[in-house]
Amino acid sequence: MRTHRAGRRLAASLAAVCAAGLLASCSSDAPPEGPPDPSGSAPSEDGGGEADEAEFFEEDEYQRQLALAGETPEGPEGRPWEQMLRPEMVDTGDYALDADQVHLCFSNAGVFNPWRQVGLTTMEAEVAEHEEIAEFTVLDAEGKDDKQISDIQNLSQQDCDLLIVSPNTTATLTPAVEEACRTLPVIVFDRGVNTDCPVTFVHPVGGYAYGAAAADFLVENVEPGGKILALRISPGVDVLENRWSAAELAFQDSELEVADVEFTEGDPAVAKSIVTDAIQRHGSIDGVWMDSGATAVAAVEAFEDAGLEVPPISGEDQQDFLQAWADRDLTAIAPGYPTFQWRTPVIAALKVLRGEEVPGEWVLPQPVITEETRDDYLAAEMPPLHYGLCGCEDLPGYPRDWGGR
Amino acid sequence: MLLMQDMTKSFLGIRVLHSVSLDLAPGEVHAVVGENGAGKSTLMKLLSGEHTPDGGRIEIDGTPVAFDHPAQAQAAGVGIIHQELALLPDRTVAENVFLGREPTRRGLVDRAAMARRTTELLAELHAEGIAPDTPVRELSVARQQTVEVAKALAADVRVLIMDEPTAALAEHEVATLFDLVRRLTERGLGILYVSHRMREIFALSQRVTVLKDGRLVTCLRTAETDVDAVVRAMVGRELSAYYPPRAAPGALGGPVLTVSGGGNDRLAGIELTVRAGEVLGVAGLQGSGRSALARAVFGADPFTRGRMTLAGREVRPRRPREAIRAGIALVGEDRKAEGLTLRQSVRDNTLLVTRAVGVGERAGATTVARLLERVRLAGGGGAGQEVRYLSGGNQQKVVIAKWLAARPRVLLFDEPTRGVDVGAKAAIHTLVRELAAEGLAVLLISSELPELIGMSDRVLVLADGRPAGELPAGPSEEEIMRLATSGADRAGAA
Amino acid sequence: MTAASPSPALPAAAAPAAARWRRGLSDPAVGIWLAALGVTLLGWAVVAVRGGEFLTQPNITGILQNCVALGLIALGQTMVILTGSLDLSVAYLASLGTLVAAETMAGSDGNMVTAVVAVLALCAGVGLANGLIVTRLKVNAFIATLGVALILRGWIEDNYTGPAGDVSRSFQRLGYDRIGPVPVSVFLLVGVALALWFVLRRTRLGHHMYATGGDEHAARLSGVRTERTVVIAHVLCALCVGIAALFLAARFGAGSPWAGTEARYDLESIAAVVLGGTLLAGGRGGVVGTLGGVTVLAVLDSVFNQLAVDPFFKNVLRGVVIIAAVAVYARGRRSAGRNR
Amino acid sequence: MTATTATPIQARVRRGTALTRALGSALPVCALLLLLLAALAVTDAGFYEPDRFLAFVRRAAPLLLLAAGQYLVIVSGHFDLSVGAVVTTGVVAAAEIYHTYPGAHWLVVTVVLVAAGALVGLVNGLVTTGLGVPSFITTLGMMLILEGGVFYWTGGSPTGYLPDEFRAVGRQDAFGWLPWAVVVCAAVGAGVWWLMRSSWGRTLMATGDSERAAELSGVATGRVRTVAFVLSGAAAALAAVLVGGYSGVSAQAGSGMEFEAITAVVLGGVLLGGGRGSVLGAMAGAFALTALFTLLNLRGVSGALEPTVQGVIVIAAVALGAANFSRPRRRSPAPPAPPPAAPADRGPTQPSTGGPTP
Repeated sequence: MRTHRAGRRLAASLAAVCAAGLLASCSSDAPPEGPPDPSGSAPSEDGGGEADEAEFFEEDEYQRQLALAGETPEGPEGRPWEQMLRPEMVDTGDYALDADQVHLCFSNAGVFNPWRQVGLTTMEAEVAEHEEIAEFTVLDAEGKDDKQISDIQNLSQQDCDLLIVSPNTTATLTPAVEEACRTLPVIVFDRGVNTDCPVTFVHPVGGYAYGAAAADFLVENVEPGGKILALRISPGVDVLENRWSAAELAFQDSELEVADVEFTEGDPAVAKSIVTDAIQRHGSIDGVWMDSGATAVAAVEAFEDAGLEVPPISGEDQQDFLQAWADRDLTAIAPGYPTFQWRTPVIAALKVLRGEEVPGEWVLPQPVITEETRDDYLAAEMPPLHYGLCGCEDLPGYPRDWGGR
Repeated sequence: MLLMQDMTKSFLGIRVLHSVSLDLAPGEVHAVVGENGAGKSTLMKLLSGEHTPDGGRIEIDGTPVAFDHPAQAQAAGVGIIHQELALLPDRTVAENVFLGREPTRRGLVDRAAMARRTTELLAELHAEGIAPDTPVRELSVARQQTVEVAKALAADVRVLIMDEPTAALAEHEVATLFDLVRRLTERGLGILYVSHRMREIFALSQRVTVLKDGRLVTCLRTAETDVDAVVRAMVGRELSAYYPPRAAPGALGGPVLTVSGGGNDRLAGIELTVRAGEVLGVAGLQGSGRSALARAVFGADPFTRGRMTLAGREVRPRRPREAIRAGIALVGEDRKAEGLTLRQSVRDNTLLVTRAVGVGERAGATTVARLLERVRLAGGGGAGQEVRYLSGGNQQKVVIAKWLAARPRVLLFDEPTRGVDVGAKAAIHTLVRELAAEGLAVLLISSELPELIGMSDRVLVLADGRPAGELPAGPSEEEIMRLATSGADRAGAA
Repeated sequence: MTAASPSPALPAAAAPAAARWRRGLSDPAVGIWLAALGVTLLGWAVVAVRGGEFLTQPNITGILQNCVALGLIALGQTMVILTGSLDLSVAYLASLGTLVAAETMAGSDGNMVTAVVAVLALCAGVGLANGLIVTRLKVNAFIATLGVALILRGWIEDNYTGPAGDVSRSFQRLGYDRIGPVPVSVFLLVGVALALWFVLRRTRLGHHMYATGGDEHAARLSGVRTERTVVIAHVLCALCVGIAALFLAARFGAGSPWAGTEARYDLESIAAVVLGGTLLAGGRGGVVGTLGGVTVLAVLDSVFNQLAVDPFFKNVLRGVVIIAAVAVYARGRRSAGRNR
Repeated sequence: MTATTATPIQARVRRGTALTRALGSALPVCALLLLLLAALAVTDAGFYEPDRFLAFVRRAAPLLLLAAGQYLVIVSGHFDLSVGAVVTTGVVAAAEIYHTYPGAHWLVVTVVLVAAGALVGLVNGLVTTGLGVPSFITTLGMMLILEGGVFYWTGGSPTGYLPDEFRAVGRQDAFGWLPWAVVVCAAVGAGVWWLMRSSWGRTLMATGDSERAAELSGVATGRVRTVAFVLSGAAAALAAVLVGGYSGVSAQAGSGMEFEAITAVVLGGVLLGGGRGSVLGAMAGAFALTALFTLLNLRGVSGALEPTVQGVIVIAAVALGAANFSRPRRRSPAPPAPPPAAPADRGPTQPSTGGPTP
């Protein structure tokens, strides 16, 4: 009946398309031959896309990050998003544009969590700062690798002067980025890709430093022999794997015992349950390590509700945690994965298009919030899931655009 | 050519067949009768592969066979025409006829052959009107029945089971079916004919096997016995008076339900009056609008024209709720799909209307007990059991109880005794009379003329959705048929 | 009998043309393609008004490209839904597929065939499991496939920590080559669609799938091996997912543990199928409609991109579109099936 | 005849119906629950200290509420996939409200949320019953709309804190020992249990069993079902209050909960497709699910493998139920009920279509 005829039509048209296709020049958007360069500026947080957990630990990268964490960055004081660690400048003369108006394009992995929300808002504010940016096109991949690949292809074929990419996944976007590199300058930030074709790769020091900072703090502040509960978001996320592997190492050569490693799916309710169970099972928990702050407050409350002293705990730079920290004055630390890194790509982009040199790998400082520095980042007027390290206080629209009062 | 020996079958540990044996010769019509729950259908389902026997053996032409899926039975040449049509409304006639045995060429379905063969088969059944590529949903019931038959014939069967084949047919269609049966037997098919209707059995069969409570009672040569003997064997007692006495003409009250000029997309010019205490019979061929009339009065497919009064007040129910509020009740023709919620308890089914509409009896245990008493629901496992476990007769009684709970003024019965065994049938007939005697106005639709004639104080005959005439108490079948077929050629085409 | 409710005399011989015409109008497969066309024109108009250009080569390529993965999975989903079942495990299966493909290939063209076989075998296995749980264990399809999804998820999370494996270069061409504006992967999609369309139209299996979905009891009485049919449908579905996984792997150049889930292929595929006019109850619909549904979603997405619609707001619009479309079909079916 | 067929019927009653009436389709889940609770006792001796057990129940509370609501919808022959989104929306919206009206009284906010949830349910119900859209699709669309909508509204993440008095219901105890959450659950459970014995409940059940029969018995099936959706929405909103109370602001409070709720209900022996099952079973199912999570946790099963174990157990449990008790309507050939009842089990539609199709 209908399906039948429709089907016929379909078949016919297909045949036509095929014919046309054969006549048309056969082109490929595939990246150039030759295996991708795994080393080079293979980004610090890149898991190399290997299944084996051990693969997530690269000794020298680990050492490098620990070293970097201790160094003082070059660049303007108080503007960490313009600072850089161990920069190796590269010339960008061939990208120089003599137009005074530029069109920046940005392929975003998505805005599926508050961190990315804050980041995007910050980036858009930064763009608003520079009137020489005539147009700023953003395509949101909604967390779909496949869509982001299409987005990148799409953007690199439009009249963008430069493409900024925040990859959804490290390995899977490599081909698309390589392809884009052939047509226009590309800047990658946050997560990396397995190729050095982008002009620069912007990122903070990295996951090892993050994980280590939190772990070391616990090692110092928890009595030897104390039981540590490690709360992780979910398995299989390279960034987070790095944080944990560093922490694991730190705990191994300490007197501390890791009682449990649990996954919270980033859901406070789950986290709270897990902590409650852990307290009950082990009688006491002497320290809590977290690979991200999303559920920190829930963990704190778990101890409160159990009527216990909150042990030393590591969180992140989210306001609700900083708030809880201040109110209950906890023994805590908040290593950050700063959202101000969303400003840097825009700055870098303009440099590149002006032909000014930029570091081939732009390593940003990665502040760790401590007892002393906490109150600098604690802003009562900001929403609970706002990130203190947004470096956005000086930007137009603050605090409203970030949901603050 | 067919031999079934010592067939036994149990469900949930309850034995429903106790080593029943039966044989069938080529060209023979072998009737199988028995009350509901006697095991007829189960026996047939063992043969059609729908159920697998616990014991016993089946031979076809001397070779033992065992079926655990209908497909195997078909392969062995056993076809079945189901009581309930097993057709797919969204598929075409041809696709339905050849479902499960599509002709293939080089592994692919040969649509052309399918269409051709279907046309041939339908021609054999004198149903040239049906186009093979029509979706079945667009056919009338009678035509769907025909397709069902064609479907059974499509596989060249040697044993054909007909399970209540006339259940959905009107008298003249039954005639068509009969000469079909004869032509088939001439071809040497053996036919197992399951039915409640004595007339058909005596008209068609050479032998009749009587089952009772899952046991073989007797197997008689039809020529050498008579209806009473068979009924006696079935029921195990004489059923002297089939129909209770009618109301004395004086006993009738004033008009309760009147329809004048009633019509919708299936009915036109309906004129009728039912008085208190009266049973108005409605006759007509399948598709003549009998059920449509009931559904219209009940507001299921409401009248769009004309006016309707209930006890003098004008009413125009647009959905069943409103009809029920007005005091109208419909005991529908399809018990299982429209009358009952089968997974719910007898109690909940009995109280459904009261609870839903908030009329009539109070919802409560005593009410239920009284109502079940009233409809003589016997031998149940209490009001708590799910109705799907009841026999057809008891299910129908629950439906009636449900409506009595609403204390209606008008009771519409559509085929109240279809698929109900002789015993329950008598009980229902008595009940209908009693209700009328209590002053209810009753409208009784039935395709079984004896019942109609025996029960009605007047008979309204419909043809083509319009009144074809009205007959006083006790008309003859001929009178009714003459009126009913007045527009039959068109109705027949439907 | 449902059928027993009297229906007006409608001699099919009389005015069959009219009947066909009516059937034609009430067929969603036609409607959805018209809708696809409409959305495209609308998008073109809106974008044009805002001084942009919609039907550029990159856009067209993008739209077609975005059809492929969801399209393949939706095609598979069509098979099970037509048969009256459902598959919620497709998302995780797709993820696992990409991983297996990428790891088996390990970057060398030599392993390409092995990889393809491995993935398809894996998927066939999972499909078989789904089918058997549904038919043999009589677990409702919704729960059965949800359970299998959980099982797969656990397996993935336990064995993979991030992207893994390396897809050989020449295989990646499947994800990137195009003929004119048409990505080769689209031909893969259309190829699969044609194959399935053929199965449904011209094989007994196809007829039995419609029958089983339409009324399983009736189908069985007619001698259809309904359980077998359901199982095969599940296997076909899983195989489609396998092909989708291979495509995704080719596109990613590696396996990704969250390839399927982040894209919510489970629910989105069902949405696409239903958007394409296939009855969720089974027994009605087909691949043509599904392709239409997928196309509509892809075009809409592209339009949203062009207009820079807030990603959150996109979801709202999607939700509305899906509900509205199905409401329209339901209406059409009612008026079409009036005389039942 | 009646006398003659009486005997088999009664026999059948004793074997089949009497059993199913007593605990009914909920029997397998109760067994499973006992098993899990026993396992918990073995794993962790202290588990049954009152306060710990109550804490456990408090944790289960939200899912119990969702299950209760979902039960009403499922038993009427439909689905509600939007409850998870309602929970998320509820929590985020509450935060948003407190952001704009910091002083708002917790009761007011709670009432507002529940009303909003009911409204969502109302829309679900009207679209499903009025426009004939399969509830699977309606509520799936609603899920997209809510998730998209709330974050579009709040710009991606909650913008306010939840004050302690609002969180008390989910976090504090009554009389210092009895978690409020438990009280709420018990109340809702009892409420639904009572509802299902009311006229409305019986007609709802009848509607789920056979829409046509119910319609022709004067049941306003559309209205009855819509009410079920409304209650489900309200229950979900109430669950949001508990979740928000228990663990504070979160952008993904309810993610995945819709599937957990449906799983719980089916685990409880409620028949997808409607017409059979008890709310106690459904809530027991939810309880069993939570017990399972906790057990896996205490057992220290690798976090990654948890889903696998969960999947296996769910399938197994439901398969068991399908085998012994509530036989699914489709997938089953002619049922082993006697011939008279045979055609009854011709499942009209597949459960996941959300009830009968026009």
